[in-house]
Amino acid sequence: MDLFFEQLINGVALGSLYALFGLGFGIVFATLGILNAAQGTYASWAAIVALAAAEHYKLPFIPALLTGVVAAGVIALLVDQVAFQPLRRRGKDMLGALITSIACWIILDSLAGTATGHNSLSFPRGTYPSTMYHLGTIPLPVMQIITIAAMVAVTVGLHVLIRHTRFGAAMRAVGWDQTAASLGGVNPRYVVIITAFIAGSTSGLAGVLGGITTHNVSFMLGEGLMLKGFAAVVVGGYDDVRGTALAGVALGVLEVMTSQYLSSGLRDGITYALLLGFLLLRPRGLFGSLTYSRA
Amino acid sequence: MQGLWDFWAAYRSTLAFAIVNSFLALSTYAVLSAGILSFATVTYAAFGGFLGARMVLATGIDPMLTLPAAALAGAVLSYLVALIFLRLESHWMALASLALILITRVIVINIPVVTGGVNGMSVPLPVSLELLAVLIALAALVFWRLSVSWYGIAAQSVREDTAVASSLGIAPRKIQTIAFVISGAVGGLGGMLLAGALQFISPDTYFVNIAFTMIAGVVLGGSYHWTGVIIGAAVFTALPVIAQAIIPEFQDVANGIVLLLIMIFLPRGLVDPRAIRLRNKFQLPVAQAIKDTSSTKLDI
Amino acid sequence: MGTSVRLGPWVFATLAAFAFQTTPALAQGLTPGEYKIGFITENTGPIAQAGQSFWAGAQLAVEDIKSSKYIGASSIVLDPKESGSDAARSIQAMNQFIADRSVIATACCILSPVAGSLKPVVLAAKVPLVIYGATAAGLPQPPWIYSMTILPGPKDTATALLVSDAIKPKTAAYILAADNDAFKGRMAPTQKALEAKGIATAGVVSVLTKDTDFTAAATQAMGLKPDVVLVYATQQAAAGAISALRDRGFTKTIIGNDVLGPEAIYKKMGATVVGIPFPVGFSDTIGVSAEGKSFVNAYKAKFKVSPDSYSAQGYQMVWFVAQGLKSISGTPTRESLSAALAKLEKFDHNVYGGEFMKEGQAQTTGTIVVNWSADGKLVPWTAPK
Amino acid sequence: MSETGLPQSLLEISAVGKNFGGVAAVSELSMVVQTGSVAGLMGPNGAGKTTLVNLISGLLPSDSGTIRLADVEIQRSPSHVIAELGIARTYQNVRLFSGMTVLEQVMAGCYVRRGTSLWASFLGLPKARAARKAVESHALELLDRVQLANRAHLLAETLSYGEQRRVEIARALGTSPRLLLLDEPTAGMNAQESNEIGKLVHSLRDGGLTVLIVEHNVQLVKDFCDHVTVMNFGRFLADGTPAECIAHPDVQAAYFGKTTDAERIRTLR
Repeated sequence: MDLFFEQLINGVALGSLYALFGLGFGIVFATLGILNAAQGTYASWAAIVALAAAEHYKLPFIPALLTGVVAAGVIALLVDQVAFQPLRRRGKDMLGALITSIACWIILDSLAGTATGHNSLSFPRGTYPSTMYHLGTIPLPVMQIITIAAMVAVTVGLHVLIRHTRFGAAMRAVGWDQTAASLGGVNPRYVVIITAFIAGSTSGLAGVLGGITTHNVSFMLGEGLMLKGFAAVVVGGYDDVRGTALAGVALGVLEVMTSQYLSSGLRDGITYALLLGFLLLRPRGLFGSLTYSRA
Repeated sequence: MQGLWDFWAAYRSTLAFAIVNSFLALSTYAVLSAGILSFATVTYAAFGGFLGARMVLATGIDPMLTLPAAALAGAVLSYLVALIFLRLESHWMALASLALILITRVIVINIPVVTGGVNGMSVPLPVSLELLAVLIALAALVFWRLSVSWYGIAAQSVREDTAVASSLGIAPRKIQTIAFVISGAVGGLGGMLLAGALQFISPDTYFVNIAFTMIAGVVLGGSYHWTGVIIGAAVFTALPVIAQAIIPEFQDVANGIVLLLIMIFLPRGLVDPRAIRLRNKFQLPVAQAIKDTSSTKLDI
Repeated sequence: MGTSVRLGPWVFATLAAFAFQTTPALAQGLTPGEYKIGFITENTGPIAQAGQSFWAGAQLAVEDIKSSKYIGASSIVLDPKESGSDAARSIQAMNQFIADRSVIATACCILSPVAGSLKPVVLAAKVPLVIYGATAAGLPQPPWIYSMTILPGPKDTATALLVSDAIKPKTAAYILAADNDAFKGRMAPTQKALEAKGIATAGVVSVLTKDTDFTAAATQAMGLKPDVVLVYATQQAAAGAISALRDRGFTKTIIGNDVLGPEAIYKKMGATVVGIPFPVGFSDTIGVSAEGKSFVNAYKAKFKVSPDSYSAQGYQMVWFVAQGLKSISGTPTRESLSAALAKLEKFDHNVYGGEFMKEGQAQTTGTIVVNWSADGKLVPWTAPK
Repeated sequence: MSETGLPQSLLEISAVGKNFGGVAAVSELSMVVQTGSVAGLMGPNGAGKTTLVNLISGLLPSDSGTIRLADVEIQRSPSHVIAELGIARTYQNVRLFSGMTVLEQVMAGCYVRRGTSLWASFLGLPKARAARKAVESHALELLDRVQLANRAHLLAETLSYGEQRRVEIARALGTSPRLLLLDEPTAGMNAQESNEIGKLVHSLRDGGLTVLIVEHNVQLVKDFCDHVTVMNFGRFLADGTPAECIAHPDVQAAYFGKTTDAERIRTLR
């Protein structure tokens, strides 16, 4: 039975990465109304910058991690102002923003490839905590604990921010209708910038932690997280952070259990079938709220 | 002459891929012109491509017959997709079609008897440039006929304002289902032609990368007129080749930057009928203009 | 200067006669000139790192051939076109080479599906193609298509047998990249060979080449309680799986494959890869022939990093074409070069030692089983005490 | 049954209700529109007039009650079926198709009466071409009725506000309806333009069309409506001839507030 619990923990840790990434992706979709194809590159770049900070500048774990996360936030900010702001002035059009996000995805992806010399680097041994705790007979690497803790902290933080603060109210207002929000005294430009930064750094955090635990700092890291994070957002309901977090963790556990007890060939198939099922039967996801639209 | 012939021989395959991409872009445009953003064309293409290739390998029939078969297969599949997906709101439709692509790849990997599974399969369908030219001309004729016929007016109405179109007696679900079937047929055929051009297809041939290429091509060319779509697809196919000639190591970055600039400065794409008509408004013949202003007395 | 005018026609006649009289003497050798190989590079994209090694080896070979005057005053020049391991772009590049009259031969492909796509194009256009990296069986088709890739299959089985003779495991588990046909093909014979020696298969854990997390797969493999784990996956998946196994405290023997060869792997995995045996077609330090040593030194001088089996394959590919050109008299054409290449059996210049050509596929004898040492060197593998 | 053989009342609405969340936009409303008449629907802002029009035209499903067009129940039918049965409408704020010329807008209206199958039209069969020509000339006639024939080939969105309203009416007439719903057709128009809309409505009525106008413009209602119904807070308030309704005390109170409130304000000062 130990094997089951071991895999359960692996699933929760993996799911925490998907959840963390999904939170960033979900905020952009809920508040800014943009299906951002470039979100994956924020994670890859966060890992690359964190690695550079750890390796060249010999920063210890936490400062290197924060450098990567802040870098991802800044990149998200730049992409928002360069690729989305010009379109935003012409009215909310998801198709246009989707295409410019594809353009940024192509640019940032190939730059990430050049930055890592097209191979998959990994964090040198000493730069991250690697003690192995034991829960009874079950090995529990500290990085898994950190990942799960980070996910829970970010989820709670975002939930409080969005639901219980003035800035959160402003974010939701901008999400509903930018012009109406600005009439209500909200400065949409300021809200958009901060939201883009938060979304970028959240996905960036998933990137750095993912880069460390999977020994894979490359442009492929972002793409992997992107597809699974997208599924977490849809299944969990994009306008409720708790939904995305729970759905992300559930997807991680489902994935690990499927490859353990069924076959890993079907693993991705089940995740995407679940995604399609939710889209058809319950588009607003597990926790999303019904949106009223008057004729 | 020799140089010209070499240049032509060198870039024939680029032209062939431009035409193939135009089919996939037209398939995306078919549903977009009825107000639906859907990436499902990739699934029709995969279905058409693998089915057609396997038919030739298994039954040895004349490869030319696989083209209508692939189009038919695409159309049938898209009809089923329409039945399920048309209940969805617009941006959920886009997300569902993205999920459909991901699932398609998993299915393709797990049925090796049909698709050759992980190893992929060779495609014995020779696709000559002449055949492609004839087929794209045919497709252009079809889309021209569609745009000038009653279907064209109905589709544009549904796209611009579904509620108003419905209040004029235009059944949105019926029009959009027709749009799906057209998209499926063109997508299936496009998938088969892509297989023919590549001579070898694997699970990664029909995946997210061509979905984004198609959408970018459609929007780049202009998603409001079918000619724009073909031009957009051609430009988007030629971009990497041109970029490769200029700055080989940064060609991907160049592609991205060009796409970004076009989207920002030409949001409605290269071919925008509305802009053309707006310009026409100011070239009213002088006589007509005078007549207009003088005859505004209202006789009931 | 009046006199030269009168002499003009007479002088011209003798000069022409003299010139004509000497050319036949040179006729039996290769007409001097630059002979262009169209080289489809894969320096970007998912397997760019291996692609760059092939490309570096090929560039070095061009320099060595020129400096050693192997084909007289002639020289080979490489015309690169990037494909990023994408079939559509490779086909476009190949068509551009075919249209270029000065291209005498072409080189391509690390991924088998891309090679599959190019085969019909090359056969229809009748231009020689030398594959430098794709490992799928059935690709070579003389006189037009040859493969210089060192087939890893037989080497994997030999390594598995050699290691299991030393450590005598009872059960073996396999970690396999389920979405990669080459590795599925390579695992089957090894599994059969080990089962024939009584080593039961505890289980096969499938991973995907695009995966990023391998903790679950490692836990699953360790759950099978195997005495030895064999890893059959692409470079990144293999590195990920092995790191995950070591991170979770699996101390028994892991057997890898040639993907662990490049130095970048040691830089990336560090201690987790030390001691893991794997076969290598070419090693820059162990059992190296004289020609091999000069190749290694020239490579290190030019690229500041030691060569791996991929760079050696890129290097040998260009020498193979050069040897074909050397055996032609007069100006070579695509047809004459392909015929010449078909007749080649033994290699004049060979950095592996003992390489020979059979039906268009390069074969190497002997298997070198090595592992990374603690100080980052490739050393011959010895059974742990 | 009137002597013309048409049912006396074309549209019967009985006990219709619609609420959004807790708000009852329309509740228990009943009214009748006589065939061949010009009926008015009045009421202060937020009285539920536009919601009622949306319920009749099928844009919104009603929660309760029945709506009958010439004895056919339509409250559950989708709006494109209702349009085919003969109800056409305009919108409170003009909703023309962007990127289409004036003529194309009206052609879209004529879609439901195009007289050929989509397939025949696609193939361009002679029968289809002839039918298309007929519809085009019919559309130009409609544009002529709203004095916009000379604007046929211009982008509709470049026209003036008043002209755009008239295009919308022409488009609605394209469906050759039996009942035309006009949602505040003269909003934002001056007296002279409103008067022309009134005359247009009368000429349509003389052509046999029944019209229901939702309107604030009391002058227009007085001059051109045969019968008026007044709503307030989603409920029926009063009905009768325009003069009766305008004089009705409840209607006065609904629009101008109760006299008692008026006095109370005076005392506050």
